[in-house]
Amino acid sequence: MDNGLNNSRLDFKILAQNINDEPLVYLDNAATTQKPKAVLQSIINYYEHDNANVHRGVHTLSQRSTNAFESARDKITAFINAPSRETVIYTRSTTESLNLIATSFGNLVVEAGDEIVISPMEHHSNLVPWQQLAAKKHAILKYINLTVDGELDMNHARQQITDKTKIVAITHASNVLGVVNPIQEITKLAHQHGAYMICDGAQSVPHMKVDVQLLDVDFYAFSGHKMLAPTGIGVLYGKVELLQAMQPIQFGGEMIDFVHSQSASWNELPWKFEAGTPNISGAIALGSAIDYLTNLGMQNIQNYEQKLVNYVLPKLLKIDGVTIYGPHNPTNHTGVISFNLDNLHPHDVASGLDMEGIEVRAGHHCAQPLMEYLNVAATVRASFYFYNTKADADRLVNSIQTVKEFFNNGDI
Amino acid sequence: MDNGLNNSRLDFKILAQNINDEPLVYLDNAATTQKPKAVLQSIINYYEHDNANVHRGVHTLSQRSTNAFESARDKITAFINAPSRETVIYTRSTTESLNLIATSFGNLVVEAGDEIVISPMEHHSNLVPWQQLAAKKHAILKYINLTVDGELDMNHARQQITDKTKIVAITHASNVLGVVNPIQEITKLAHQHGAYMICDGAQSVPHMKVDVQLLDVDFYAFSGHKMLAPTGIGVLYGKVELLQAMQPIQFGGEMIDFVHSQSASWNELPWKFEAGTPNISGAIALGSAIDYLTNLGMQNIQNYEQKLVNYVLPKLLKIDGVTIYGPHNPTNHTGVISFNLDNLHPHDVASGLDMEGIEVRAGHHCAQPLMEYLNVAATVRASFYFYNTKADADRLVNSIQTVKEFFNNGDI
Amino acid sequence: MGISKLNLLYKETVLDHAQHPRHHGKLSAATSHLELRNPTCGDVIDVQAQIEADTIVDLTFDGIGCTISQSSASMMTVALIGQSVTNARELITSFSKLTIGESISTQADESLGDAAILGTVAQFPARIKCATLPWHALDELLEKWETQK
Amino acid sequence: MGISKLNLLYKETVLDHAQHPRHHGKLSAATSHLELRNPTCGDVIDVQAQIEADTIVDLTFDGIGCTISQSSASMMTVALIGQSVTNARELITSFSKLTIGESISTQADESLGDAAILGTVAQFPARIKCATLPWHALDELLEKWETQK
Ligand SMILES: Cc1ncc(COP(=O)(O)O)c(C=O)c1O
Ligand SMILES: Cc1ncc(COP(=O)(O)O)c(C=O)c1O
Repeated sequence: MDNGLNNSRLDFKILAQNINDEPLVYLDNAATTQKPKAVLQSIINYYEHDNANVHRGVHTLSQRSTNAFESARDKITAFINAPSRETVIYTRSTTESLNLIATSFGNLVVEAGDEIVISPMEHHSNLVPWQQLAAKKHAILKYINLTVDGELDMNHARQQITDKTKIVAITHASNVLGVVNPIQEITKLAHQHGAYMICDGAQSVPHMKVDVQLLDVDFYAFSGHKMLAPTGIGVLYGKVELLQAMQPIQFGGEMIDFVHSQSASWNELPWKFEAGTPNISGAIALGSAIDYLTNLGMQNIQNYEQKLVNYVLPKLLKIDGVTIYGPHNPTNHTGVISFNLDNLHPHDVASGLDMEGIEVRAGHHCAQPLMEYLNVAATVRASFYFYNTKADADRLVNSIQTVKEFFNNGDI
Repeated sequence: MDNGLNNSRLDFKILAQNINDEPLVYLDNAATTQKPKAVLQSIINYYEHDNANVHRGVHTLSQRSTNAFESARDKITAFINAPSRETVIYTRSTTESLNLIATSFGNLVVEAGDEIVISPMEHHSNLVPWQQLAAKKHAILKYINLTVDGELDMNHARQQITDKTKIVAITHASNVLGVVNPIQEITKLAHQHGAYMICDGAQSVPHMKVDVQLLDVDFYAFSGHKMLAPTGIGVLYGKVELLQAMQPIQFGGEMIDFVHSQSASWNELPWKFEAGTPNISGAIALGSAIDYLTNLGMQNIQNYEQKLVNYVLPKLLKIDGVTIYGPHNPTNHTGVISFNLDNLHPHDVASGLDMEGIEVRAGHHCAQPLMEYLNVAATVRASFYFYNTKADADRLVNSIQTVKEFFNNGDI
Repeated sequence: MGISKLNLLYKETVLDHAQHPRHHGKLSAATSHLELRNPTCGDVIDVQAQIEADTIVDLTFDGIGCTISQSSASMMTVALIGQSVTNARELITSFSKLTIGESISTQADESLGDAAILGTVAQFPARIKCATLPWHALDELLEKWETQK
Repeated sequence: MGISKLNLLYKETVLDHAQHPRHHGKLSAATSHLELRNPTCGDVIDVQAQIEADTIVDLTFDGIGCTISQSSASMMTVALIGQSVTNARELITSFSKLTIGESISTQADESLGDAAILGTVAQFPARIKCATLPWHALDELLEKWETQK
């Protein structure tokens, strides 16, 4: 495991640098991942050989560019096992995908008095859009409780999801607690009550095999930048009949069928929702990221990360003064581990770790209601990916000890 | 002029290739421009040294990344002479910028019976959002006529813009006709009637010095990909008091001040409108594109393109069977030239030119109402940038002759 | 190579159909019609069909388009008039295959007649949509007809 | 280098203010107060001031934050109690300059007292916001006070 899964670490040039004179250990993968050479090369190749606007010309470059852009869509379709390419819509990010659903679909189906059910572990991007929708429609926003371990309380879910529920929106994997939610089960529950199921896949698609048809979710959202691709490209998957019923919310180039001076009609799916010049190189690079991940194998990635968690979580739990949020059992725990150290503020801890070359995140992780729920102001978060190693885990554990000592065991 | 302005052509590796066995002449710059080595290198540098999510961590990479992302905003601020960085908002594209104004600002100020004034030369992205807004608000969408030359008829503008007008939305430079509109004058007119002025800068910012304070526009929108930067990054400039009054339309990470379980408050400008992980590398690359353009000098670019147009437009006008749309006088004509050849369909012409290695666009250029207005189904469009040369212009002129002959002088 | 490569696409038969389109115009006895646009370029095709006893008795087209789409439409009318709806839809599929360079049965090739010549469009990927637009329009028309009958 | 570099930031005086914050808590005689948040991390600072005859007669702070922001707040109260509003705003500007590595007048440096020590935060760019948060809060408070008086 010295160089990550299949020696993949060597594909990430950024990792071979010193930070504050110490070798970098990058453990902020839940915020964004690093990019392998092959993905960066796909961007350069595109701009050095094929760059042109898509869907817009009969010339050779434009054709090449359109082919590359659309075949990346085919790769995504296969990667999440979507039933057809028209169900895969390019967006900027998970956040934009979820906002598109809340605005367009929410507008279509939610009425006064309806209930929208989420959980306290949602990222702001899968929370504030529903708050806003609820406020606008005079609908009710309800939360499913968590168990003491930080898992979704399925008994409470069965109480909260009722025939009044119109939308259930739950994250597939938490960006704070390291838990994976039983989406298939929740979807069944939602559908039994005639509700639609929306799933935030930002923390799952990069780390496990996701099959949107198996999950049977109505919508699924994720971001390229958390799975080796550049920033600025994301995906919205939706069931075709729902996407067809929805109105676009941005208007302009690409998404048009015909425009008269006082009226217009829309293009077919998926382009109906892709107004303006899209992030062409981002989409192509996402395709190349998917090639890279597929080559490693999503099951292998999941197994490898499980091994890392099995190794590091018990070690962290043993450090006196460390509090771990979320399940303490490493099994089925993703590579996202949130903790606090003594009475230290997470900023102080993260600055200490940064001096040791270890990049972790400190803060509320865009999950303030979860912080309130856990009754903390903020946490430190270390998040692993397949290019991290046992040595990285050791460095983290040892540096936490160093930080602890620096701050006099938290008695600063 | 053999290698473009200041030998810049050599910075664009993509231009040194054959298309259909002929040396490439890229004349589809109005659709998207090529990217110089320095811009591509800025993307790779970022991902090989500094990549991390912005505004989110106390660690070194996150700090570097945030600095790079925000100092690109400072470069944009200076480039368009915006009064402060908080007035410069990152979007995906011109299209997204215009939709953001139409949705958020439009919602705020437009009421039933109000008038929105645009022109027939608007791109769909500065047309359909206003149609939709007008339909939703029961407002009236009015058009300012064009002169026979394809210029905005300022006499008619003075009739159409009245005290009932709430919004005037006009493109700075046409993506079909090669005209530049007198934005300062129209803005004054709009303001005299208490209307807000919105300007589409997609075809101007890349080609001339733009000063948003001098123009006194209320909003200004443009795209990175038409000015050497990658796809997926655009800009919205707005007057600060208007941006402050507007509500965000996407919700999630970054744009949050505080989130409680049932309510939330927003971050300050400019972040209030930047929900979710932004296109970090795109923004940084746009900063690098601005460095490149500034180094060449916007006035030099404009002068150089003017020289190219002075050279090529009269030659095109001399070809028997060529119809040029827009002004025939090369002075003040941008590098965008639209034409048709005999009775040939633009597709047939563009395919012919493509066989000769010349990449032009054929179609409605996302301006169907303008096509209706001109009474054509579509046109061929050649659009120049500072890396094009007189030799490129000659190749275009000669190849049009070749195409004409191939199709038996249009008698196919 | 240059423009001479275009001879592969703009063959004499193709030009002939573009210059002298067969079955062009309105069909007064039409039992159904369908308009389809190419949103990229704004081209429009309007296909009108007279279907009786599961057979395409007559077929015309109308609209604005380039040489390839107009010629393809003309060839389509010639190939498909007199065919059963089922056969016609199979031939449409065969034609689509040809345009992306896939091979089809000799029988289908024969039934397509002149239209089979447009198979060379496979070498001009940017123009495939031009060639297939009228066929897509007719296919949608026939699909609707099938579900409504 | 490792963690020892942190000694530059977490100096004894800084830690002392964090451990024993001066003027911490509510101010019953407050004439105005202002709450400011760091949206990145959720830290909150609540600054309360008693202003009389253009002078900051008393000043306290409250809230949740890291060592640096808490210590900085404590130092700020010590430095600014007794200052005129105008002077206080100037000192706030001086403090901001210090945190980005710019030099300030000796006089300002002296008036800032312990707070001037936090100038080393300039070497820890990610923590500048922590150091300046309380000062920004007070500045906003004073600005509001000025426009309302
Ligand atoms: C005048 C004009 N406005 C708007 C746009 C839309 O730009 P984008 O596709 O980058 O959103 C374009 C380019 O296509 C344009 O030329
Ligand atoms: C669970 C979860 N949902 C949504 C998001 C938002 O993703 P993005 O910022 O790419 O829109 C994130 C990442 O920040 C996340 O972890």
